[in-house]
Amino acid sequence: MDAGMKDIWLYVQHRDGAVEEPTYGLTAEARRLRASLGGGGLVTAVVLGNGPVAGLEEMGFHGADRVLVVDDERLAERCRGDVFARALAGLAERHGPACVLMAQTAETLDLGARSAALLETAFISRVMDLQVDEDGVLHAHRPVANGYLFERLRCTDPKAPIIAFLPAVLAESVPEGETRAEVLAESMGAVSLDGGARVLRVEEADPGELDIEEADIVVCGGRGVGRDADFDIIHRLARAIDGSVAGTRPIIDWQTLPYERQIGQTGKTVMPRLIVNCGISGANEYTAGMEKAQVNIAVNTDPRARIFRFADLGVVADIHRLLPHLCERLEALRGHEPPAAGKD
Amino acid sequence: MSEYRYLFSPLQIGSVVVPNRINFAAHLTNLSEQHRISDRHIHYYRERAKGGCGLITTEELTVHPSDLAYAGLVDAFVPEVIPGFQRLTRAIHAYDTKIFAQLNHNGMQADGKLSRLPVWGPSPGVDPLFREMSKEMEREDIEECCEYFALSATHAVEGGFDGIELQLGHSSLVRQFLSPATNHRDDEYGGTFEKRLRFCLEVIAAVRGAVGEDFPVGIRLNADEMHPHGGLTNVDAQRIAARLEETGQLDFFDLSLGTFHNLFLVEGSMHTPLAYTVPLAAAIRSVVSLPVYCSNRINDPHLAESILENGQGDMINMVRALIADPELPNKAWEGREDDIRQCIACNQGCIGRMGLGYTIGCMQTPAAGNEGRFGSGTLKACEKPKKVVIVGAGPAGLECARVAALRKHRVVLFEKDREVGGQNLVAGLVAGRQEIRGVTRWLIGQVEKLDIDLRLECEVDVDMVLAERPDAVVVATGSRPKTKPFAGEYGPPGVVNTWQVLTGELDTGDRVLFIDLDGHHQGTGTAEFLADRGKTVHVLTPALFQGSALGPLQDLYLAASGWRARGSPAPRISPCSKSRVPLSRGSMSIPTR
Amino acid sequence: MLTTALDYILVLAAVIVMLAGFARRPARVRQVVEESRRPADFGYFLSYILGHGRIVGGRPLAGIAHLAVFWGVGLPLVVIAFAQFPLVLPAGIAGLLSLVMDVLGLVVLAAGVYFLIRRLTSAPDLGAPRRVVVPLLLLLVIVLSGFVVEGARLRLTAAGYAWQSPVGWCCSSVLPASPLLMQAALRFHFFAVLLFVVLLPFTFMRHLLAASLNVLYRDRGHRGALTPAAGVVTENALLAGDRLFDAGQLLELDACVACGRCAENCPAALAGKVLNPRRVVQNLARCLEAAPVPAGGNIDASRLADAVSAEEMWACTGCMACVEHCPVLVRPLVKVIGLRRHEVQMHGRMPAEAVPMIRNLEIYGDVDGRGCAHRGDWAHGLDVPHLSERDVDAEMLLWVGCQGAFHPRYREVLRELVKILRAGGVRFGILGTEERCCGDAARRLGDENLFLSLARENMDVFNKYGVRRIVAVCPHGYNTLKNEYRELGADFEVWHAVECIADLIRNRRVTLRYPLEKSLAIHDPCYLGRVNGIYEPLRTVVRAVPGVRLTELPRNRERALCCGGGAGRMWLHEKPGQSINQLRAREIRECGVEAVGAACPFCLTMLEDGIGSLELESPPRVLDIVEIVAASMAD
Amino acid sequence: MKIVVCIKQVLHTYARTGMDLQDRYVAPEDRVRMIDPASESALGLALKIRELAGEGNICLLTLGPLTAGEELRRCLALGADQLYQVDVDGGAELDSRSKSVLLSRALGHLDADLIICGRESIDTANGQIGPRLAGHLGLPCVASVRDVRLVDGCRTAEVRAGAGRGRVAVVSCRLPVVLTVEAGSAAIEHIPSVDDWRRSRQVPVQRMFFDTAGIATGVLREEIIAPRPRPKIVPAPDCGLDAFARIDLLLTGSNVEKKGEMLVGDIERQVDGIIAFLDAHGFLEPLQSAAGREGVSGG
Repeated sequence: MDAGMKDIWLYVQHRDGAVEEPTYGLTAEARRLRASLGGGGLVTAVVLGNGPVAGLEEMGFHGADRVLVVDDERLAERCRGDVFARALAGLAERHGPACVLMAQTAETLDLGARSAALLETAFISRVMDLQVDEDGVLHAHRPVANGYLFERLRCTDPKAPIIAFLPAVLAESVPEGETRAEVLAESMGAVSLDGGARVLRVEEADPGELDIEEADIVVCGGRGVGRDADFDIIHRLARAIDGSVAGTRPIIDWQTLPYERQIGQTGKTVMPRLIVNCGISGANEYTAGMEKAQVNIAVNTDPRARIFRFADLGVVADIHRLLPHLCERLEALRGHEPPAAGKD
Repeated sequence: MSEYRYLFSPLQIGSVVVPNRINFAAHLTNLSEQHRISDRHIHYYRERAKGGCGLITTEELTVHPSDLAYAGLVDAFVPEVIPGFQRLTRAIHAYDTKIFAQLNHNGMQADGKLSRLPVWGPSPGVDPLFREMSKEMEREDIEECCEYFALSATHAVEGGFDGIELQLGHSSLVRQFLSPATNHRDDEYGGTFEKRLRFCLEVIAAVRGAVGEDFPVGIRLNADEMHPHGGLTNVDAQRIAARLEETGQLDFFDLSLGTFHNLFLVEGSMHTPLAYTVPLAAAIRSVVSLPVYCSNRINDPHLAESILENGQGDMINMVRALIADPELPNKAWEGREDDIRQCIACNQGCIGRMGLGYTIGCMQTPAAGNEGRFGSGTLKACEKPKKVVIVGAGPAGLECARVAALRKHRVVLFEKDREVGGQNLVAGLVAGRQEIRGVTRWLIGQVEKLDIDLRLECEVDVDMVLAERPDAVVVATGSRPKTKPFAGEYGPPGVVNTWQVLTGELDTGDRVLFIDLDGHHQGTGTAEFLADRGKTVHVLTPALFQGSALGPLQDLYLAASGWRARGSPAPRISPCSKSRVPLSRGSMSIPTR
Repeated sequence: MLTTALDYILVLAAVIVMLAGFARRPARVRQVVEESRRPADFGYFLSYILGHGRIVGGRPLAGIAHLAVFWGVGLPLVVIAFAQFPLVLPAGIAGLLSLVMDVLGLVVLAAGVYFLIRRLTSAPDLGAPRRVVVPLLLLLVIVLSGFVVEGARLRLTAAGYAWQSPVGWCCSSVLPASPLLMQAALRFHFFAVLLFVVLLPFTFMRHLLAASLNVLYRDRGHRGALTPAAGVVTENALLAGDRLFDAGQLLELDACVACGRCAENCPAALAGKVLNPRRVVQNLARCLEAAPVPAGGNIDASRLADAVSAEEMWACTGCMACVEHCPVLVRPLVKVIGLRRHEVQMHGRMPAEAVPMIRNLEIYGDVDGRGCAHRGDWAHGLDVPHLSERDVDAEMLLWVGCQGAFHPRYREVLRELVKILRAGGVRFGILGTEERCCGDAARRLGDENLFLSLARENMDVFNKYGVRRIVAVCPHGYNTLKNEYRELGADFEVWHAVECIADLIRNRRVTLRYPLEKSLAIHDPCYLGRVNGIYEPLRTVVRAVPGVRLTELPRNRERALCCGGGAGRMWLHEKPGQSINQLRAREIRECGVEAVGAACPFCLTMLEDGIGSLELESPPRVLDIVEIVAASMAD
Repeated sequence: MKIVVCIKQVLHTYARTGMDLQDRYVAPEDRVRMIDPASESALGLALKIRELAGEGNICLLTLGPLTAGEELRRCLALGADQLYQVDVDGGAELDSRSKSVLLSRALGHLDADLIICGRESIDTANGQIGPRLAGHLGLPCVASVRDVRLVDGCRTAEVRAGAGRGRVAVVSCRLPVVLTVEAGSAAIEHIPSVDDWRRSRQVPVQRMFFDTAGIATGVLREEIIAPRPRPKIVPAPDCGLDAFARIDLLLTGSNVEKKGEMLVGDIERQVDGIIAFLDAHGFLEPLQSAAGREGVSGG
């Protein structure tokens, strides 16, 4: 293989003109991989999209050698996996990288699989660890059986395999170098938009209506909140922080909320970034459904409630005294500009 | 138990399968008799096996007569120890628990006054704790030492142990050879990394040769010496671990941290965060594939589970956690986490007593060290239930109520305050010692589950007690702060005591002269508490240095690092007046408001 | 007294019309006798009819009134029938008979009025309550006209022995001495009787025959055992369930008199849910009337099923109160389960929230989907032998059940039970990973096939280890193993844990020493109490605990209110009306006890939840009787 | 209208016993053979579409031996009409690519209007069969489909598909098209009746055989391993620092504690605490930016 063949590509995810976090973590993996493949080649970041993306040169600080940018109005819609895949595949056909790394999200899962189909190469998703043995063969670890077991795969595909890492295993990258990356514009080639699927419109989710499994922020009320009118405070809080409303089994049984909003063993399992548990004691049946939430706030009158074991912030207070104040403050935050708590 | 996907999964260590991931790791107990395993040892370790831990690693068993760090050290190099070993291992094997022997030579971290032999070391040098110049080991000494390691290993095998752990940690000769801070040799045992490693490899080879292929052998590696003057670092430890794994002679890596330069890291106090060595263990685990043990202040099964889940370790060392509650593993398995008596790292019974040469104990668990008399199963319900009236629901009153109720007595517990906990609640207000409230938290949890008639806000008198027609009365009203520790005319608001400060009953001004007569938590903590609130605090103490009583508890360094109070020793405090404290050198005026 | 041939013809015609009305019913009876091979049980029948015990019990006033009508109509009928023949009685006896008949007439009058008022004021839930009024009014007319005839006769003949017929004598004093009146009254009386006879099969009075036959040919199987779905089981273990009810069950529909005792005791009806057992049976009966049974006995099942809404049939908690309290041995519960079976087997419809549970049973073999591999985990550290172990020394099998194996609270109970059994020297073993769900929930949710496949798996294991005795801790499993596995050829003894403990206490094999100073009430689990008649062992055991002050809840034993978790309700959502468990929780609170003892995992969960939702200052604790015993036992 | 549903049979490992190390933590009885939940959802969607279209033929397509035969029959009983099995030689190990090649060959014979498959299976969770099938067949592919509406005389589908973060993209595509469905998104609420079962027993398994010789397998499973989670990187002290700095780092750097801060005391202070906490974790920024936007549009 010549040096050019050993380029390690990483796919840059960006949103609203800024590079998203997991991308930086990929650079560390890419550098490690390049070293174990023999050190040649460039760590190349690939940016597909429409419109400028800030901070591409600074990718160099994290270890990328160059950045290929395809800026094309056909790439305006992020959900068009087919167009993106054809753009990426075309680019890969022209340059022939050693492999393409991605951080796994809903988007890249689609993109990776489609590009792999176009390139007729392997695609390995959910990778936790990637190693190269002395023969230059890639070995990947990934969870199987719903995360209960792990498998080690051997990738003998001669063509550039596409590897999607689980974002959780990507380390936070701290910028180290001083070298800026070289930014090269690339053309997209002849990819026609018609044929296949056409996105008619994208409906933004109303956070309150959002399915609790997908919501970023969930406000969950339990028996301690009360039924019917008492529960309105939870709706108000959810509106105030753009959260989705959920309940525990008593709330569902009282028909204060519909069944699809139940969290717990008999309901749904949620993994939001933030969950606010109000008036919930935290029985095992409930916590089984929410323990994967990233940040957990619990409000309960009983300081020894089990829910506090799961909480990053516990508040010992009466829901109906605390939440109205909190809602007022939050509503004030979005209504009037000087945010009182945001001054530092 | 379904909460724990990893903690209660078995771990294969060499040829042995350990049923779960909880290791009662090596630590001093001082329970030995004539350098042999005693009955108290057996009771002590059996209690933990009964409690459900998967693995027990014994306290260090010394491999050579030249090594006697403390009077209670157990020997492993004479064949007479084997029956004791066998009694111990048989007792443990009655449960589904494995037991490993830890073999060690303390090297220069030992006491020649006790052994009457020169203290061995890689190079001449002085340990900060023992302060005895060591003898540089000759080639013959090194060979003899390896032989003795092998000999002791055969004794351990014969004694019925399931595996052997070699101590390369905070206090060991092999670590002294590894560390450039203590090894200054220029022969083949010193200098470069490979040369420093040589003794270690020889010891491991000797032990492996003595026990055969299949017997589990591992080491307790120092994850980072944190030596102020260039000792082993975490990167060195990674290199050592990777190198030793290559030999194929080891089955696991146990880890320790720090040396006697920084004993507060070996036995972290309340001031240290939970599981503080975990990042170091994770770093080592990332370069080896053998099981890696994780240690230091892991006192909660959920915490242990998250460490395992995050892949930061394969085995969880719990020492103080299991001293405080031997049944922690079983309680966690059964989902009774509420019942777990968590270690609060007060270090008073387990470490403080060790330093003073006493047998092991625990502030929270009276049974620790005396399991034969007070261990699990010894508390029997009484034949005739009696009525017990307890006055005062502080820790003592609560514990008394708990035990009495467990013995099926009918208990009435009076407390004059609105909540139970007594002075323990005040103690928890002190800066950096919030965890001490764990004592009360656990007791309250237990007492609530029992059938105890708790009467709050009830200040009793004799008639009230008699009205209950008690069979026994326990007065557990606690102590009061001394009002006049030294002569003179003084008192509030100019002179206040720590209780008044902590509870917010009385306020101090911005400049505080703090007189600390005992150097324990309450004094130092209150000084910190005041300093935290932006006051200028000047501490006077009759001891040589501030916080003198915190020394044996390994709490001094960290407490001191947090101090924003200036201090000075005051050898003598003369009678005070309302506004002045006369000192041996000059006097100080008390600010009046 | 009949005089003309016309009268005889009229009587004959009336009887013929009556018989014709009943004509299709004997066909059903024949089917009952042939199909289910139920033998006639004359002894029970006689004691039932003459004693009226079952009718009086539970509602004494109405029962006595019924007794009065029964004798008040029956005896005169016999006397009048005999009076047609030239028999001569001694005057004294004849006089006495006349007196008795007169008094009985009065009594019937009173009872009839009572019934009429009752019927008119109750049963608003039935579509046409007036229908039942017709035969009652007719009865009153007959009695009244009888008195008029008697009075007119006495007035005419003036042979008034007042003491022989006091009512007639009273009547005679106000009536004119007119032979025409007497004749008219007599005719009226006669025609009323004929009309009554003709109407017998067409009004609820058919219960005279239907209920009698229902009692005569009662199902003598155990009440806790559901019969296998009507129809044949094919080799694929699939049911060709095109018949909803067997003939015996159709006969029950006829026998129902809509007295409403079932609804009075039905927890779902009490909690204001849509289910009302009386309405279910009455709707089915009406449906049956509208669609006569064809010769083969197979009626259009879907038509019957339409008579009851899905919401009604899924609201049943299977507590068996309706069966317990029915005076004529109708089993509304069996109807509801039959309807559920029809719904599930024929249409594949089941409440959506229960489907995951059924899937768990199908895939994993337990209701929680935890997997049979973990069935033995609860016993970790207890060294309970598995029957699969070699040289295991076990005299009985401890049946753990899904709740015992997986429910966090009930696992504790199981561990306590092990402690007690050990102390009592009982040698027992468990099946560990080889146990499956007993199938109670699946069967009572209507999934008969699933029940059969689970039960067969379990039976295979029982046979493999030659199980002779089982002690079960969950009453549902207990009932299913004891009563329903029979049909699969089970031949073992099944004990409930509480029976077992009661036995150990009686034989002084465990001693209870430590007092539990609590006032305690017992909540009788339906599947122990009503279904299997185990009331006393619970109380024996609790009384053996020193210090316990046993109080009875207002509804106890046969009348105990269900916790609301039976027959698969544990997995269904509570929709309209209030929660049954809160209803029961309120009763417990009003009873003012400190604790309530139950012996069923579902009761434990439901009551704890119910009491929790009342948010009391110091809520009564819900304890399992096993826990109470363990706490009081010496270690 | 012909709908092909790709059904995956899985050997699902549902739990770890933790008791049997030799068996890599998983005892044999810890596994069940079942239909992948995502495939079940795919079937659910197919049933829904057929109901909308009013008519249609649902074919199940599965690969490899019928390991979960009874469960496949259940799928038929739930409403599918045909069952096709792509038979492979027993020894051949397949990766996602070769599986999709085989399936696409089979689909070439089936002439489907709609191809529906699960998005990610519960066992291997590779998540690529759908897009790959679309690639091989030259069809459009829509992922995470929630709902489908047929327009234009059943020639075009208007598909509502998840587009991440709760957004829904409404995509219009001409048939044929490949749709992938996430587990649980189109639950089947009924269960098969006796008649359904009886009917399903009579459906023949139509076997299709393709030669695997020409199909390259690029990814091979080497082994299944016991859980040894990869170390989560927490900042370990940098060895370049002096000992005291390392100690300080160590004593502040450990972040494995899940013991949250507790707020007690008066309501105002608690509210302040919550707001500060939300702010520190970045939950307030979106609100403030929303406020900013509203401000602009309002002005």
